[in-house]
Amino acid sequence: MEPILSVANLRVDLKTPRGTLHAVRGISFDIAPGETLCLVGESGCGKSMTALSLMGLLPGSATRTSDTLTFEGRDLTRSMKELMRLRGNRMAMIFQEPMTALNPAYTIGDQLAEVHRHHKNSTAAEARERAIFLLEKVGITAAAERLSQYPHQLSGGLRQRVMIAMSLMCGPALLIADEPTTALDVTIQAQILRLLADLQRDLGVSILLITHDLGVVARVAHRVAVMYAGEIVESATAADLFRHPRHPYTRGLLASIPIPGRTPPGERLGSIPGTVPSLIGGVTGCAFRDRCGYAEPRCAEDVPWKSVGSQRWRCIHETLPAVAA
Amino acid sequence: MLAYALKRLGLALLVALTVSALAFVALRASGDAAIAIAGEGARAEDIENVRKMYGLDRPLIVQYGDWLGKLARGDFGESLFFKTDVRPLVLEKLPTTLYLAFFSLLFALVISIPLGILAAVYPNSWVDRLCLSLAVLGQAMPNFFFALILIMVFAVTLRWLPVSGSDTWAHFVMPTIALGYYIAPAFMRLVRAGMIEVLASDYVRTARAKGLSPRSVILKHALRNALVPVVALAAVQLGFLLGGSVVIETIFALDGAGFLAYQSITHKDLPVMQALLTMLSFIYVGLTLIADLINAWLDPRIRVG
Amino acid sequence: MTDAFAIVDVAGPTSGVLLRRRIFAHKGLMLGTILLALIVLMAVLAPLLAPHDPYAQDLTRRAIPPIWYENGTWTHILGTDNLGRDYLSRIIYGARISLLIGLAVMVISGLIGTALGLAAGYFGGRTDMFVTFIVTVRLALPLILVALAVVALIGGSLWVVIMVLGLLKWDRFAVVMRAATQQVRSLDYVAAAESTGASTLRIIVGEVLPNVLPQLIVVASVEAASAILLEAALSFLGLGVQPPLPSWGLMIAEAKAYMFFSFWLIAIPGVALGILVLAINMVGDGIRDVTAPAGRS
Amino acid sequence: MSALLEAKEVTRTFWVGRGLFAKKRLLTAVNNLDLSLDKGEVLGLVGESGSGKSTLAKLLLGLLAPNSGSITLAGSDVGAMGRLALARRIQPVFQDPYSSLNPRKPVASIVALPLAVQGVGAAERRKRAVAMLEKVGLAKRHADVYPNELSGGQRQRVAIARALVVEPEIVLLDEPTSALDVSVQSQILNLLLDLRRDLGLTYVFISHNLAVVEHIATRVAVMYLGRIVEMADRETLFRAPRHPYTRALLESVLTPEPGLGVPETGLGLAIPNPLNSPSGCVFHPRCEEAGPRCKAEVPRSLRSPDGFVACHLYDGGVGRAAA
Amino acid sequence: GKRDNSIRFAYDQVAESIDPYMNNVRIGVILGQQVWDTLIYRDPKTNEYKGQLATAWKWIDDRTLEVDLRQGVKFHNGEEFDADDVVYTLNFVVKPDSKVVTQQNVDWIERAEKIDKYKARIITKRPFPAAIEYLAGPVVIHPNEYYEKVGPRGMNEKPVGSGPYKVVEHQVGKLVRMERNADYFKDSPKPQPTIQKVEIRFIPDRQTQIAEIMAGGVDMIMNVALDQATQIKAVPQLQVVSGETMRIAFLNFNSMENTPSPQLRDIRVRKAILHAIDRETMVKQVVGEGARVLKSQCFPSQFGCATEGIEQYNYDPAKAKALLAEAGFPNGFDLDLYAYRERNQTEAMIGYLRAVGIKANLRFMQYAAMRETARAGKAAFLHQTWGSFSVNDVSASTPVYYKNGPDDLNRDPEVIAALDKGDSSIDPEARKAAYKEALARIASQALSVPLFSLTTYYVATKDLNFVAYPDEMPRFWEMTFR
Ligand code: HEM
Ligand SMILES: Nc1ncnc2c1ncn2[C@@H]1O[C@H](COP(=O)(O)OP(=O)(O)OP(=O)(O)O)[C@@H](O)[C@H]1O
Ligand SMILES: Nc1ncnc2c1ncn2[C@@H]1O[C@H](COP(=O)(O)OP(=O)(O)OP(=O)(O)O)[C@@H](O)[C@H]1O
Ligand SMILES: [Mg+2]
Ligand SMILES: [Mg+2]
Repeated sequence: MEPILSVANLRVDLKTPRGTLHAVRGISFDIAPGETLCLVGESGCGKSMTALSLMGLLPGSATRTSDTLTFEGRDLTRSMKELMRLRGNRMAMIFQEPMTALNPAYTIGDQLAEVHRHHKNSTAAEARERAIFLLEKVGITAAAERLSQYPHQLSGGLRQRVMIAMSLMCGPALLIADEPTTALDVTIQAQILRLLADLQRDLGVSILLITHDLGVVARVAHRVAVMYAGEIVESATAADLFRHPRHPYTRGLLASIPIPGRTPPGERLGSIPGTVPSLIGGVTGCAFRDRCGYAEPRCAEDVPWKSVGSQRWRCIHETLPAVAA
Repeated sequence: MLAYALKRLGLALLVALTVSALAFVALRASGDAAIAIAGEGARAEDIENVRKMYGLDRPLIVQYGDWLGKLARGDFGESLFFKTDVRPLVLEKLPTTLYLAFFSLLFALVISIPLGILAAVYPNSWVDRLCLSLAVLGQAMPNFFFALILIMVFAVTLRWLPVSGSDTWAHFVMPTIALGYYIAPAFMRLVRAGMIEVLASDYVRTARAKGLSPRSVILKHALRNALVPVVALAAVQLGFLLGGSVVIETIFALDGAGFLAYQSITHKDLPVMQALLTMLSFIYVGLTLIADLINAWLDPRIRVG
Repeated sequence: MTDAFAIVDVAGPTSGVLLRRRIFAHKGLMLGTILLALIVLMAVLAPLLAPHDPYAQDLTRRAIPPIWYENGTWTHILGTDNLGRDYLSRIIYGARISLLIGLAVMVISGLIGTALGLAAGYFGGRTDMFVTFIVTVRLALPLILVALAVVALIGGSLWVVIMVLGLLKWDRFAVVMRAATQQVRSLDYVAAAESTGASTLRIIVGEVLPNVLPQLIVVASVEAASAILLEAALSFLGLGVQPPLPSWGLMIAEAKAYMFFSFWLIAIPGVALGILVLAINMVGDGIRDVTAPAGRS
Repeated sequence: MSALLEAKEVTRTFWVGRGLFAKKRLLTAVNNLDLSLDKGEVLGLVGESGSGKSTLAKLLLGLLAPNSGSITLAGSDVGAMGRLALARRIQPVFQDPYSSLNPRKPVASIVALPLAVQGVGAAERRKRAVAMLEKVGLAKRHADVYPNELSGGQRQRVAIARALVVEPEIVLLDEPTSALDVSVQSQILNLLLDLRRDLGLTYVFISHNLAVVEHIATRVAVMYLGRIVEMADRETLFRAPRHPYTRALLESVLTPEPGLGVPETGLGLAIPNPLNSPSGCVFHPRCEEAGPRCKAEVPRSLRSPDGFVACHLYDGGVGRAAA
Repeated sequence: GKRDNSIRFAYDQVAESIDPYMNNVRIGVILGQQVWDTLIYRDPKTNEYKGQLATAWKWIDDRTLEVDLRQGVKFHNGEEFDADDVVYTLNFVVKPDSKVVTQQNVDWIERAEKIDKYKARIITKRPFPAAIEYLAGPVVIHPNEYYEKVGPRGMNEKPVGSGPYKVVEHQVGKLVRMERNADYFKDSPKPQPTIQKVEIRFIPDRQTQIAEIMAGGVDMIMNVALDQATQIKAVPQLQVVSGETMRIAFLNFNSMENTPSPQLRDIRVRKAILHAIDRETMVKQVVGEGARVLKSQCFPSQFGCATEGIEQYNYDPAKAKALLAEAGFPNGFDLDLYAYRERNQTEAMIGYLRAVGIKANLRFMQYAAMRETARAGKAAFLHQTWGSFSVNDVSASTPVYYKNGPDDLNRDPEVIAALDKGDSSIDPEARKAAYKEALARIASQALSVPLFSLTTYYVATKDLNFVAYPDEMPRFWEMTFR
């Protein structure tokens, strides 16, 4: 099947007082229709920048380059006008902070209807009808009354549902969700994630889900791309990744979270020593090598992609030697 | 809502009461009103008479109580200098000052909001630089200096505008500019800072993600939120303008409350001073109330809890 | 984890270096600082720099125009005033007065306002209500009017003007410090300091004050500039500093009588005052910019 | 055995004003809450955001005074104890390492602050602070840098060093790792475990991450809207949760096991609002098993050997068939 | 302007009331003379007394003045002028309850009596030769019926007099509009007015006034300072007219025991001050054309004002310094100098004093405040001016400050005795001698620094015809456009 979104060699550079920050350093991935791709990685590794660059919402200090950036066959880099017609319409985005992502000055009805009226040239009544339909769809009761409420009158979970409804107003083909549940309580997180999964099944949208929570990834992703320091270091189906993490970083991550039932309580957890490298200035070779127990001088050179089936990772080792960190 | 209104009214009263008490004590303490009342050429016994007649020999607190009592009946006393009732005097002059303050504010807003928005939308661009330069330069020039230069250019040299007076709108043009230009920079900065902050906010990003036009993002989603602190400042500034128009009113011979205040100060006309201070404080509190209401309309978080 | 694996300069420049870099890159701040430094220098070195006694009058040499006019003379580079005093010398000495006023008013009002603001922001509750109330009362009192009234009643002089302005102009300090303190108060390091058992004073001085300092400096600069302008306004109405003191504001006030015919008399102190206020504002803005966490984005 | 730290029937309320026109309303952040902590324990405190965990922490630290009830440390009342004495025995570590360190002070003087307050001399202070920094895994050179030059994990180490420098008995950790990345989180958790072993510390560990709590805690208390609804030993609680909320919470935990999908928690949408606490059992609007009694009656705390549960299910049933 | 035969006049003070008895500012005097008439008129050119509302007057005894009144005069509201108006007005203003502001102008009157419809008598409290002078100045006559009805307050709001101009609009604190009184009685010594309308606007800032006249917004202003006047002469469409006035300027000391500046008790210090100030240069440079250096403490034309045989102090800073050093102040000293007008002159004097080491701090205030301070003994050094109410007799000037009155800050018994003799004598020569004695004593004891007479500058549009009089009174009724 044609991928709905195709990204090749995407780079995002940011100008900062300290120098140019290479937030995203040449990543490539595709998303197929109806697929959920999870982008996982630690804070600051460039996940949000990737998402924003797809939407054309990068901050002014950022520049984006890519070999390919196509959505539904259209080149996203060609014209800003076209992009503005697509976003909110064919591709929509949900943000991390439901508390601040809605405009406090307008009712949620206004904000829901606005996007529909803008893209679909609909009447107020049509937009309202669609808003009610979607609010009910995301599990909000008494939807018609909610329309006249203001964001601050809703709890975080409800606001995130409103955000989801808003993203669906025009029936998008791709939903980009940047850490949509991080700010929410575990019980609410489960509800929201389930809602997203259900919606995807019903509506067939593709989802690019960004998270740092491996638990979330395991439960909702079809495919996973692990990012480290602006690069994708490993990508695989969720099942493959958790069963056979190939990249030392992926392994380190998985070892450092306590898994109930598997990690003995009170025992030391696995950990990755050191800290994430600065993304300012050029990096050659493997960015993880200064924290990696398997590092060799070769790591400073160009590191090739390895693959087994659909699983791909970028490391000099085919399989990891038995030396532990 | 009612509770709120009552609370604000109570606050306004309390503030006005405190202001008037402060003014009363300070003014009485700093000069002998009896001598001022007795006037030119009064002898010691005349002054003593006056003191008895006006009750100035009583304790200060009794005098203040007396004054308040009269105030409650809308009686501000009699002007020592003009020998007329204070209330009509003040009420007659106040509108001129209110117009002046209002138009100055309007002028300041009309130039500062668009410039502030432009500066925020194109940070570090030439517009931004221009705005910042204007802001800094504007605040550096004393407004009386500016006023004199306006007179020199527009009234004396070009003869486009009348120098002084308060009869037609043309008389208000230069005072409005002289007073308004001085407060505009503060608004410009605030609009700029507010817009920059709001433009970086999540909900503006949401609005952009919805594919809305930049115009609608800026004017609908951003501006409304950025205006909240501007409105609050406007109230404070309007209060400031009411008091601060003394200099401008003097220069342009605008016959308003500011000048009346100046006269009453130099003539030790205590009742007028007091009435003006009390009224201005009341107006100030009223303005902050209005600002609160406007902000409540702008920002529903304030309006509906 | 040996150095061979080091990727790039991970740490980057330290924050101190960055701050210095930001300071030097900030044109406004640099220009403002230089201007201000020059004026301060001029004030400090006035006796050395001034070509004449600023008070020495010569009624036969009145209102000589500055050197760039046709009949200017090198003995009086900026000409003389209406009493035949050397204008350049008066401008140089005037810097002292204006700076003194700015500084003294700033210190007095800064102490009052900061104390109130810190107390309100830190203690909250009733203290906050009380401070908010007196700030409202203060704001409800029209500053210029009250200053005029007081000066008129007790007589104008340099110290009266300074005291009156100092005792009236603390409102902005209080408001800004209150907000800044509230914000810092809610941060965990204050709670952490509290849980060490530190005294309130220690917390305010050691934890809160250093963190509200940038805002304090900005307000202080704005207030100093505005005090200088206010003095000028009071002097303009004849109720400020008294002659023969060469305050720039007073010089403008006295020169205004000559503005239509001897424009330089008003222009020179006007421009001097403008430059001083400009410099102070530029320094204040610059400090705001370079200390703002993200800088200007 | 008498508890080291004990809270009895503690209630703390706040007046909150919402909006200009609304009246101030009373918010009960901690409601008639009982808690005890034994020496050497790690008490995990879990609950959703707004359930009063941090407020409870501040009460225990003496930063807030309870409206009613008592908090005692080794038998003496915390409120009467005096700040300095209390500070020597119980110290906090907060969630956000970015806001918990004074950005205007070098690390050594941040860590030395508790000592300075206790009146320790400058040289001694620095020596002990540097030693403590080394103990939490920071290099000597870190002593003189400012917090903004440190990473999140390093900062949290500084915060921990500050808490431990006066050698307290109890360390109160309010979500110490939730702002950190998982790879850093594991470093901090390991450090905490090591320190506890080496120094014989007692922890109160607040978190909303159940996996972490299960890993570190010896006993767990579950909070909901200002109350502790269940408290039990770790094994008991995770093996056999009794309160419906605890069960829902456990079900919501997403372990990294692919293929399981997202569980259905059975919790409704009635998000708890502390300003508008439901009557009876505060959890009843979201509870699948609630009955009429839950709406009417506040459940008692039923003691069990290692804790208690507050639910009508275990105290005579919820009334007639669930609504 | 010329086009509509009107004059727009700007002034920098407001009258607290237009009723001439209820204000003490010059603009009030100016208005008073346009709107009202007095019993007697003094020709400003010849100083000769003429009948205005009175046709004749004579002293019946040394306390009773009988006046014959003019017939057929009408007030602006149509009320007829007769003895009732005179009697009512004078009896009203002498009552303490009336709270007349210009006390000193009327407190010599005991009462007035009506003899018949056109004859009245004025009884003074004591023999008062200057009565005619006052009746020719500030003592205007109100219409009794109207005044009784509306009182001073109504008179202020809607003034009614019998003068050449009638007030058609009065906006308090802002402006007064007047129109020519077409029915002004033909026999008045004031000529029939020709200017149709006069608008008096209140513009507080002198600079704004100058801007207005340059921009053509007003037709006439006065009290322009020398420097500006000199410069305005270059403006083609304007004319500058100046004239000496009777107003004298002087520095006054408090040399009494409780003086706040004890240095001034030392005669050498006072003499030093006299020597320190270059009055000649000041007159030339900052006072103005027509002004003169005073040789004694009075206006030279005043009866009894001796200038010969009075000790003179020339400008001699070296001597001043020497005197100061002799007095024990080789490094000078600080003192406060109080002033209320002609600020540039005060400043020039501060400059001179500074040059000999005396640091004078300017305390600039409103006149009333300054006088209060002086009377309370809190001011020791004052820059005063005195206009003698245009009364051409030393009794109206020197005694005010030196005859043990409230304003006397020296209380020198010899001066007091001599002045008293001068004031109460009837013989002109005896008076002259007594005044000279007083003035000589004031000079030899250095009790004052007589400075100079003052000049008033008027600026007006070029095509206005007018004359500047020593009494600082613009007479609109005799002005015309060329
Ligand atoms: C028609 C004759 C006059 C009347 C009715 C009169 C009345 C007054 C009045 C109303 C004032 C108040 C203040 C002022 O305008 O200066 C006054 C005060 C004074 N007048 Fe006159 N005046 C007359 C002429 C003069 C003249 C010709 C002089 C001096 C040349 C003079 C010298 C003064 C002085 C020194 C004061 C003290 C108050 C002040 O200057 O503010 N007066 N007299
Ligand atoms: N506006 C900006 N200016 C400068 N640098 C930025 C900006 N926004 C992000 N960065 C930097 O770009 C890098 C990538 O940021 P990004 O937000 O994509 O990370 P992320 O993976 O989404 O992290 P998180 O999980 O914390 O959201 C980071 O190092 C961040 O510090
Ligand atoms: N100072 C305060 N003033 C008013 N309300 C407060 C205050 N402190 C806490 N609250 C309220 O008390 C309730 C409990 O807050 P608390 O911070 O203890 O919750 P929490 O369980 O720590 O939540 P989180 O997981 O989000 O940290 C919340 O509703 C909060 O809004
Ligand atoms: Mg992100
Ligand atoms: Mg918390």
